[in-house]
Formats: sequence, C-alpha cells, structure tokens
Amino acid sequence: MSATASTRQLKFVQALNEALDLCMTKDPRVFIIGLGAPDPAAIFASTKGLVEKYGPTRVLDMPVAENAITGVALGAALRGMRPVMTHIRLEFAMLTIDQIVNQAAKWHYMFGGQASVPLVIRMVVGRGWGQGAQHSQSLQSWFAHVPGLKVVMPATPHDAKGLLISAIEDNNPVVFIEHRWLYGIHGPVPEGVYRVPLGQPNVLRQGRHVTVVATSYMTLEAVRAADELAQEGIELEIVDVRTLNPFDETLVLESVRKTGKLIVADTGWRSVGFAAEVVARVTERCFGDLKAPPVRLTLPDVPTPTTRALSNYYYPLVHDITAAARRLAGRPAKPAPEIKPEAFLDVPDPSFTGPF
Amino acid sequence: MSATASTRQLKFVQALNEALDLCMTKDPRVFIIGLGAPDPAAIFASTKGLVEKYGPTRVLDMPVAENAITGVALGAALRGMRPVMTHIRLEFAMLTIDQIVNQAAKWHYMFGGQASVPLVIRMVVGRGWGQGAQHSQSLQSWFAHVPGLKVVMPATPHDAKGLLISAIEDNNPVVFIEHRWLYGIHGPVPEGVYRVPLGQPNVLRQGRHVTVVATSYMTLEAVRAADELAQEGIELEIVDVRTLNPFDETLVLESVRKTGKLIVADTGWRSVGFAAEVVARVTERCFGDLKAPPVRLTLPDVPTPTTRALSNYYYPLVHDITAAARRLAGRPAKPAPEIKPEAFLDVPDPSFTGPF
Amino acid sequence: MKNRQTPPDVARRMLHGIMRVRLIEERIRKLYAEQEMRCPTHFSIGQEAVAVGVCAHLKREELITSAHRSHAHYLAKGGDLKGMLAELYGKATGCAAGKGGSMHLIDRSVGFLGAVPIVGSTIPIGVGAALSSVLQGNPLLTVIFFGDAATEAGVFHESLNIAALHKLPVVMVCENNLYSVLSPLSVRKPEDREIVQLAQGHGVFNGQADGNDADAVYALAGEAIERARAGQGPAFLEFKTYRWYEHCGPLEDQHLGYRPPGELEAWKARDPLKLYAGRLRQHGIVSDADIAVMEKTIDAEIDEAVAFAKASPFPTRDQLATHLYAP
Amino acid sequence: MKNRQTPPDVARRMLHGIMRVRLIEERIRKLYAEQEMRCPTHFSIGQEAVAVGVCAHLKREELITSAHRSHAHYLAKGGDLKGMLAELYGKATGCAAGKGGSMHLIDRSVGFLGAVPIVGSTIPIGVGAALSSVLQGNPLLTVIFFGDAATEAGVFHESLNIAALHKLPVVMVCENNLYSVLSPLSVRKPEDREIVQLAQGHGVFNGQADGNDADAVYALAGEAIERARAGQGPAFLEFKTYRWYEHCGPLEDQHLGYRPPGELEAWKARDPLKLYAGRLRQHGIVSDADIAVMEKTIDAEIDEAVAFAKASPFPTRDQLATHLYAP
Ligand SMILES: Cc1ncc(C[n+]2csc(CCOP(=O)(O)OP(=O)(O)O)c2C)c(N)n1
Ligand SMILES: Cc1ncc(C[n+]2csc(CCOP(=O)(O)OP(=O)(O)O)c2C)c(N)n1
Ligand SMILES: [Mg+2]
Ligand SMILES: [Mg+2]
Repeated sequence: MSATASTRQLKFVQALNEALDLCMTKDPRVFIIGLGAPDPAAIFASTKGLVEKYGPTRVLDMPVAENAITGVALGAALRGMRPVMTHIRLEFAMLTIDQIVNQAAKWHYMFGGQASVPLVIRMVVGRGWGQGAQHSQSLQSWFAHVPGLKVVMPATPHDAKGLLISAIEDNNPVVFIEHRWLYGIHGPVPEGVYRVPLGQPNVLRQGRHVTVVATSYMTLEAVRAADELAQEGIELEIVDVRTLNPFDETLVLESVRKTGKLIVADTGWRSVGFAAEVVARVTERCFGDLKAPPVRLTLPDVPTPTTRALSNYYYPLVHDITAAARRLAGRPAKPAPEIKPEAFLDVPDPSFTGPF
Repeated sequence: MSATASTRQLKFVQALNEALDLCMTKDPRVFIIGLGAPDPAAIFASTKGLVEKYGPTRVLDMPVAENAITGVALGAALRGMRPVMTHIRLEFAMLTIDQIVNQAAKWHYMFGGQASVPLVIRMVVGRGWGQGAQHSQSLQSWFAHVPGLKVVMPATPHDAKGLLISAIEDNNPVVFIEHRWLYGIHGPVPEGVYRVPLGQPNVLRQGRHVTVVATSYMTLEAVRAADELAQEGIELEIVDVRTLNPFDETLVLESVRKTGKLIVADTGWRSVGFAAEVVARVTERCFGDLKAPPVRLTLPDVPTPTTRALSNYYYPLVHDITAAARRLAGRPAKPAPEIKPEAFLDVPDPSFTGPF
Repeated sequence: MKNRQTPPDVARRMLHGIMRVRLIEERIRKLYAEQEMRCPTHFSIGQEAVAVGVCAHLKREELITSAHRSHAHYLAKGGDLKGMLAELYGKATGCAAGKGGSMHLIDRSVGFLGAVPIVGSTIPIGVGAALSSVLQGNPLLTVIFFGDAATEAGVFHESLNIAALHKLPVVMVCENNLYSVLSPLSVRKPEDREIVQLAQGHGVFNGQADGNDADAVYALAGEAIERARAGQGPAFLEFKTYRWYEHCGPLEDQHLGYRPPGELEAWKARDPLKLYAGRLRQHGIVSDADIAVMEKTIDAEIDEAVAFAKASPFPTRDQLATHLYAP
Repeated sequence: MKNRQTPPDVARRMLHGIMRVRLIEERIRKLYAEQEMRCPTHFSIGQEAVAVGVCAHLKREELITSAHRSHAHYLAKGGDLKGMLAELYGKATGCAAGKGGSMHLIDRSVGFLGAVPIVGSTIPIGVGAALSSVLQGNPLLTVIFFGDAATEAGVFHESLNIAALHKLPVVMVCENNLYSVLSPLSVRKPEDREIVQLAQGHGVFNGQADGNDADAVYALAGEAIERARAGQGPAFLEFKTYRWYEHCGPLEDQHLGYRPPGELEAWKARDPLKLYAGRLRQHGIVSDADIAVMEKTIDAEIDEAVAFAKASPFPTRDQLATHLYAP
C-alpha cells in the first residue's frame, strides 16, 4: 500500500500528473485521450509535460465528440489498451452516459466475463468564480448507483496519486472524480509507484465523539472542522470515503459503533445522493449503536447559481460541520459566522492550501 | 383530485392512452414526439389511434437521434408547446442526459425564471423475456437526484391516467417512468379529465404493523404481500410513492410513526438508490419512532442477466416482502418458495393482471 | 473500381455461408415457438448476403462489431454456432455464459468483438478497436456493421470523423433495409438525400451496392477493405437489402401494414440465397448435388448444435453476481 | 447568388453594431480586472461582424440561440445591455437574475432564446423552436449560432437532419475561428475536408464567406434567410473569423504558443471593425465625424449600463431556492 513516510510535498495536481507519468512510463498500453489533453493548458496542468515526453499518439487531443471518444476508448480497452479519458468538466461526460453506463459498466458482465474494460474516465468538478449550473455538478452519486463502475474521489495529494495508479491498473471502468478546489492543496507524496487500493475508505483522523464520513473536498472541510473542534474537546473521527463504488462500509460501521453519531458530508446534492446511502447502511447495520439521527451535509437540491451572492449560501461550510458536531455531541451551539452576499467565497480560502 | 368512484375498468396502457388523447383534444399545444410514436405498434399501444385522430404533425415519428429530439422538444416547450416524448426503453434516454439534466432540468433556474419547460419524457422500463442488461434498467434514482426534474412512476391504471394528465399540464420537465409489467394490469379508471397531483404519495392500503414504501411495479407486489399477510393477522400499510422528485415524505413519516417498521421496495438498484433516500429521511425525521432497522428490497447491485436461470433470482419477489414483514413484525419465518432456474418468472404472473 | 470477379472457391464459400445463415435462422424461427429461447431476437433472413459478402474477405484475426441484428455477422465471421445457440437458450455454455442472449453475441476467438442493441453504440467501439491496433503498431482492419437507422445517430458522425481524421483501418457497413423498426426512411431523412452522401460529407471513401447480390457486396467490400488495409483510411459502404420478418421475433408481420403492398414480395423475388445459388449453378460453379450436400452438412451441424444447446446446463444461481467486476 | 449590396442605412447600422459590441467588450475587459464580474467570460472581439451581419436581417420576433461565446449575438439581436452587464456582475437585475452569468444570457423580448456553454446543446433547441413555430402554423425563422467545434458534436448532425427532413426555417451559423479552446482544426477534422462539406452531406443549402467582412456576411446570410423564410428549408453557413484574446477571459494569450507565429497579427490586420469603418468611409457612407458620434453615443450608453449594473442590488439569500420549479 502506501510507501514509507515521505516528506516531499506535492500539490494534488502534481500528484495526478506524476501518477500519469509513471503509469505511461511503466506500461506502454496506457494512453491519454480527451479534449485538450495535450494542449498548453493541459487539463489544469494535470497532463503537463506528457505530450512532450510521450508524443501525440499517447496523449491524444480530440474533436468535441465526447460520446464517440468514450466508445473509442472502450474499444481500445477491449483490445488491451489502458486509456485514461479526461473531461475538464464533469458535465461533458453527460453526453457519454450511454457509453459509460449502458456499455462500459456492463461489458464484462453481459458478455459473461469474456472481455474487460480497463478504462479510467477522469472528470473534474468545477466550483467557484461563477461556474454556474453547467460547470459545477458533482454527480458521483449517479455513477455510484451503477453496478460495474468503480467510482473514486481522492481528497489528498497522496491519495490522488495512489488511487489514480490503482485506477489505471484496474481492469474495470473507473470514474475518477477530481474536485477543482483540491488541485492547489499540497501534502506529502512519496516518490515512485505506489498504490492506494480501490474500495478502501481511510480513517483520516481518529476521534471518539462524532463520525464524519466525507467525500472529496468535504474531507478537507472536515479536517478544518476537526481542528476547530479539537480546541473545544470534541473529537471528530473522519472517514474519507475515497471509493464510492463499490463502497466498503466496514470502517464507517466500526466508527459509528464507537461514536454513535454520524455526519455525512458529500459534495453532491442531497436527495438520492451518496450521503443517503451512507445513512442507510449505517442505519441498517448499526441500528442499536446510533444515539442520534444522522446528519447529511450536502448541497441543497437546487442547481448551482452563478452569482456569488447566492453561491455563498450554496456550499456547506466548515461551520455547518462544526455546528452539527456540537449538536450531536450535546454541546451548546455557537453563532454562525455572518456571510455577506458580496463576500468572496467563490475562490478557495487562501489561508488553506494545505498541507493536508 | 380523483373523480368520483368509477367502476369502469381499464388497463394501465389504456389509461395512458386515454390521458394522451384527452390532453391532445383539450390543448392544441400538446404533441407527441419520439421513435415509433405513430407506428402500428404505437409504443406498446400506448399511443394507439392518436396519429389517426390528430395527424402526423401531432404524433411525430423521428430518426434515431434521441439526444437531438430531446433538445427539439425542449426548444418547442420553451415556445409554449407541450411535447410528450416517448422512449420505448429507458436506456435510450441515456443518450439524452445532457439535454435532460444539463439543459431541461436547469433552464428555468439558470435563466432566473424567464422561461419554463413543460416537457414530459415517457420512459418504459423493460422486464422479462431476456431483456437483459440494456433493456431493463430502472434508473429513477438518477432522475430523482436531479433538482429541477420531476419524476413520476405510476403504479395503478387510475394513477397512470391522472398523473400523466398532471405531468402534461405541469410547467416543468417531468420524467414519467412506466414499468412494462404494469401495462396489462387493470383497475378502475374514471372517464374524462382528472388529475392526480404530482408530488403526493398515496396510502394505498392502511395497516398497523409495517410500513411498506413502494415504487411502480413493487407497489403491486406489496399489495400481493399485504393480501397474503392479512390472513396471518399482519397488516401492511402501503405507501405508493408515485412522485419520486420532489419527494414528499409526510405520509411516510406519519405511517412509520404509527408502525415503527419500514420496508422500502423499489424497482431499481440498491446502492445510492431511491430506497436509500427513504431510509435516510425516515431515520433523520423519525429516529425515535423506528423500532427496528429499516429494510430495503431492491435489485442487487448487478446488471440484469438475460437468461431466466439468473433473472429468476434477480428481481425481488412477493416472498421477499412477506419475509421481511414477518421478521419486522416479530413473527416466525416461513420457508421461501423453491425457485427452479427453468421456471418462467420472466413473464408477468398470469394469475395477477388485476384488478389492482 | 477494378474488375472484381469473385473467385470460384470464394463463391462456393459464400453460397455456403448464405445458406448456412439462412438454415440456422430458419431453424431458430421454428424452435422459437417452443418458447425455450427467451430473449428478444432479431432475424437476418433476407439480408444474409451483406454479412457473408463482406466477411468473405476477412482474416480470422480481423475484427468486427455488430448491433441488435447480429446473427449473420457473427456466423459469417466464423462465430461458434454452439455458443450462439446455447446463448439463445440462456445456457451456461452460451458465448456470453447466458448473460447476453441474442442481442449480446461475442466470440473473441474469431475477432467478433461484440454486439449490443443500443443503435449506433458499437460504431465508436469498433473505431477504438482500430485505433488501438494503430497505437500498437500493428494496424488491424475493423469492420463495423449497422443498419440504416444508425446513420441518424450523432455518434455515427462523431466516429466517422475520428476514423477519417486518424485514417484508421475501418470499414463501416450499413445494411439499408429501408426500416427502423416499423418506421420507413421517409420519416427519418430527407427524401432526396442518400445515406451514402453523409460519408461524402465527411470526405470518406464510400460506395453503394445491391446488398442482395453477394458478388456485388464482395466486389465493393473488397475495394474498401484493400484501401483500409493499405492505410488509405476508412470507408463507408451502403448495401440496400430487406428484412423479411418482424423487426424483432420470428414471425411474418404483413398484418401491421407498414410495408407498401408488393414490397415484401418484390424483395423475396430477389432472395439473396436463391439469386446466388442460381447464378453459381448457371456458371457451373456448383451443381444441384453440391447444393444438396451443402444443405445436408449444414443441417447436421445445426442438429448437433441444437442438441448441444438444449442439453447444456443453465448457469447456477451463484453466477448471478459473478462477472460484475473483472479481476 | 443574387447581387446583394448592403443598403447604406443597413451598412451604417452594421458599423454601429460592430463598434458597439467591440466597445462593450473592451469595457468589460477593462472592468474584469476589478474582479467584480466573477464568472467565466468568453469574448467575441475579432468575430463581431458575423453576429452583426447575420442579425442585421432579423426581425425582433425572429429567434436566435447561442453558446458560450454569446455576447455579440445577444447584443446584435438587440438584447438589453443593462441586463447583460448586471448579469455579469451577478446582480438581481441581470437578464437571468444573476443565476446565469456570461454563459447563460437570455432576452426573450427580442427573441434571444438563450445561450449555454455545453458545446452543441443549443442546436437542437433552436431546431425545436423552429419546429414549434411550424406546428403552430406560424413559421418563424430561427438562427442558431455556434463555433467550429460544435460541428464535431453528434447532436449537430442529428439536428441538421431533423431540420432538413422537416424543411424547417432554420439557419445555422458556424463561426469558424480555427480553434476549440487551444486545439486547432488539424487535430479535430481531416485536413482536406471543409466544415461546410458536412452540410452538403446532409443535402442542406450551404455557403462559406469571410466572417471578418460584414458585407460578405450580410450577403450570404440574406440569401439563406430568405430561403428559410420562404419555406425552402434550412441552411448552414460557415464564416471564417478569428478570436483575438484568450479562449475564456479578457487577456492576451500569445505566451501559450498555440497560435502559429504571425497568425494573430494577420487577423488583426483584418480587424472587422477597421475594415468596415474604412470601407464605409471610403464609399462616403459615413464620415469621420459620424464615427466619432457613434463612439461617443455608445460610450455613454455603456457608462450608463455599467453604472446601472454596479448600483444594482445582489439577489438576496432567499433567492437561492426560487426558480427551481416553474409555477
Ligand atoms: C439508441 C436507440 N434508440 C432506439 C432503439 C430501438 N431500436 C431497436 S432496433 C431499432 C431499429 C434500428 O434500425 P436499423 O439500424 O435500420 O436496423 P434494422 O433493425 O433495420 O436492421 C430501434 C430504433 C435502440 N435500440 N437504440
Ligand atoms: C460538450 C462540451 N465539451 C467540451 C466543452 C469545453 N469547451 C468549452 S468551449 C469549447 C470550444 C468550443 O470551440 P468552438 O465551438 O469552436 O467555439 P469558440 O470557443 O472557438 O468560439 C470547449 C471544447 C464544452 N463546453 N462542451
Ligand atoms: Mg433498417
Ligand atoms: Mg472555434
């Protein structure tokens, strides 16, 4: 699993880049395909330097034809290649749902195991600066609902690299969802090839009082909340989900058996979302251990507004986690910070770029 | 709401057909668009007779271009028409997710309420006779996750008509999901125009012991289970969800407050599905009333196999409901019926075609 | 177009191939009534010459993909008959272990990459197969079969553009049988625009021929295939042909009234099997006795395969969850 | 093509239109640095003549749709400037109540149906608008604006086929600025295939013209629009033009190195505004004084609109959940 402790610090995006680079070096079957993958902007720098190093036949630019590209990647995967597709915004993958859900997810099953689809589909979830309704959707819950897909959402630079390597080495279609606001976060990242196995959540912080199950960027917010609460003597236990499909609830159940309190913090919408699944599994399996109703912290069931005057109130904040945790821990509430409509919450908090 | 008691019996598919016919008569803005809508098979007879009555410009056949057709329907809706799109299999709508989810669902919101999208998208969920992985998916959970969409699944002929009329009269995009195995079920259907309001579940059966929240075809299975259990003195209360988005949990909560026991029976997959949402809402809101862990009865997280030797074990059966209910009610278990691989469970049970 | 007469040995093979598809499907039609093959099944009867004429050129390792109406392509490419019949019967010995049915045939050992019933979806997959061969430094021809309706799907255009852009060794074969389910071409494309014109728009080599004439298919396919193999880029071929039975299922469907009067009869009069058998007899390439032997051999093959399929076991319940993820 | 000289009054209007778009966008560029317009913004500078030349023909009630780069189309169609600027500032008075931003402009009062940034997605929506008008018995021209990359999307072909099949009053206008984000045409389509050829494949009336020459745009658009209005079916027009600044944002982007050396300069030398102002001056249609007045009037209009936008209130928190469903 994870290599020995490393003090080298990399940004999340550099960790992704390194994973791609290492995989392309060690395995000639790996190639990158997607709009802009080899262009100078390099998918927010995540594919930086790769076309120079591996040439344009291993970092393929493409016309705006995402549905066909996905089928092309699937066809290549069937013949033993290991394509890594890129979508600079998750929304563009909405044009490819037939290929992802009807085809790739089922190919191995519906052909009785005769063929496999080692395909990674990277999707970047946008946030901030008025991305609006069509450039910020976090639809991991959809993909997590589909048997045959694997769904990964790394939260740390370490995991970004280790999970991406595992995803590329996996023989199944993996939807790899990257939150744009994590790209600038730094943290320790070992050199060389290492793997974070798919299907294993991670206890990121141990604590006795409240379990926080978090995905992607919400994991980072949970860490901030934990730091704040630690000073009040409230210990959060943070489980970073990492793989949403297949979702192994073991660590979550263990944690809730200890704390009796559950907060689920997800970057997606509330209704019929991944947070509901966590609540359902915990309720089914830890019914007797739960001491209070679980709490879901998600986006409200509303499209993303563009103006910051509304998006300032759209995303769950650290305070939402601390407030829920205080309530669950039986502590008195603290006043919520006042948020002005004109506040600049539409860019990542500059005081918090890591280390994770 | 529903008209006065009616003794006229119609099949589910006839009820749909009547709803379309009545809406087309009373409102010239209503038109039908979709592959095969005017052909002699008439979308399993649901659009039967309409092209003869209203002509080919109000029942439009189309090339195999579902994504564009959805955009075309959306564009027509923006200009005041009320299109009813048809998909003879839900899977074909997977090609149109951009138009449904990125566009139609958000149009009203992202343009600040300046335009509305009165669009109905009918999707038939296939089952049986080896429909297999690509002709049987029941993806209501996806659409129920998307703010701005309404999602309707009628279970009775009465509701099929009343809900379809409401959907057509609604000023929002409505995903109207019809289970193929309900088409032949008959039940009382009032004449003329009546509405079953969107957003209101229905208590189909009252009972004291166990709440069963069911969608679509599973409602019918729940009724059969209730009949069987009634003879053992176990009373099921059946809440037919009818509208999954927006989902009004009021009746469910009331019922669970009474019974303390919850079974959710959904036609879709388990993980991150609608059943999880019901469990989550009940747990959050009725935590103190729940006397046992809730039970989800859904498809396993596996694609649909074609051979009946496997599909016989794929779909939840009446016995699964009765078994869960007996357990929740503290009654002894009964042996499960033996199911042979060669049994013909891939066609609807001929002994049960209604009345509902 | 060069003069491309079908060599006599190829002609005999093609006649055998057409007859074989016909006899197999006629047998399936008969057996279907027993209600033991329980999956949606689209018959190729009437259209066999396209599959056989194209596949007559293909090497075992060359690839093809197909769609919902795939029996002829699967068989013409050399797909295992026992595996196909067992698949239709939902048996564990089926080519997809019973999990696929008629709409999901596969035989990787002969380059049959797979067939799926979502119209158009295998087109980019076939293009991707061809692309992978180029990336691997070993260009391999991929033939993609589909119906007329697939050319209406956006993914067809997206895929054709990618194939043209990268000059991939792809031949797209459109079986234009005039219908998409029950919908005629007239409600699906402008009257005065030919399907093949779309490929012209993409600047791709293209051609049209009589899909009921095996020699015509063989000739045009040969030209396209040679170009593609030689690295001259993709081709799009349109073959006019006709489906005799229901869109899905083994029955006649004249009662539905969607075919203009006389249309079916006119096409049946141009039965690709009778046409070709007649021509080869006339040219002395086969004798009546040869044909009788062919029929007998094929019938025996079918008998054996049907017996195999019927005798094969069903998958066991524990197979429901296997193959969800590849190891 | 008929001889279509631009009438002098139209020419003056077009010059004003081009100048207006230019000055508005230059002002936005300057103000963008203040970081108060906080949404992804795609500038039309360099491409204004297409929008203005096409929209010069359109009646107020006729419809248009656009995509991510929509300012010029919105303005040329008569969209409200105050509403647009307020939208960029995220204000409650914005044309989409602040919920849309630059990528979601709308002004129904002048037939601007809407713009969205998913490439290709408004194409069928525009076709549907035209279809609805036909179904309503009152055919209404719909012009659909998009970039070169949209012609790579399957939905473009699906939509064009539907428009052609039903002979809808649709004119599709492709602004070919050579790039999709930073990707040149050479990685997106075969070198020897023109974009306009795709429309020929669909059998649709089509044409190509210099998109930096307002008169050329006006002439070609006029022909297509007259045909479409007369019920002769859809058209596809390709105008070659060029974007001066970043794909998204107000800055230069020469440092990225994706434009061949000299390319930008060559196109700037063919600035549609300077070209047209020069020509009209030369023909005596406008004087230097006229131009100075135009500039002054436009600047005053912009001052007022900016002041309005800046002074407008933000939407209040309770607006977050409004407009989720239409009543
Ligand atoms: C995307 C999609 N839309 C609709 C269908 C339903 N459908 C099944 S087969 C078929 C007709 C296809 O016609 P064509 O491609 O000409 O093949 P043919 O059946 O004539 O051989 C249709 C529309 C489908 N399978 N996939
Ligand atoms: C379906 C889709 N894929 C990718 C993108 C990302 N994207 C935004 S604008 C753009 C380029 C579009 O190029 P073109 O249509 O030529 O318009 P231009 O920007 O040159 O005006 C792309 C690829 C998108 N918005 N939608
Ligand atoms: Mg056909
Ligand atoms: Mg462009």
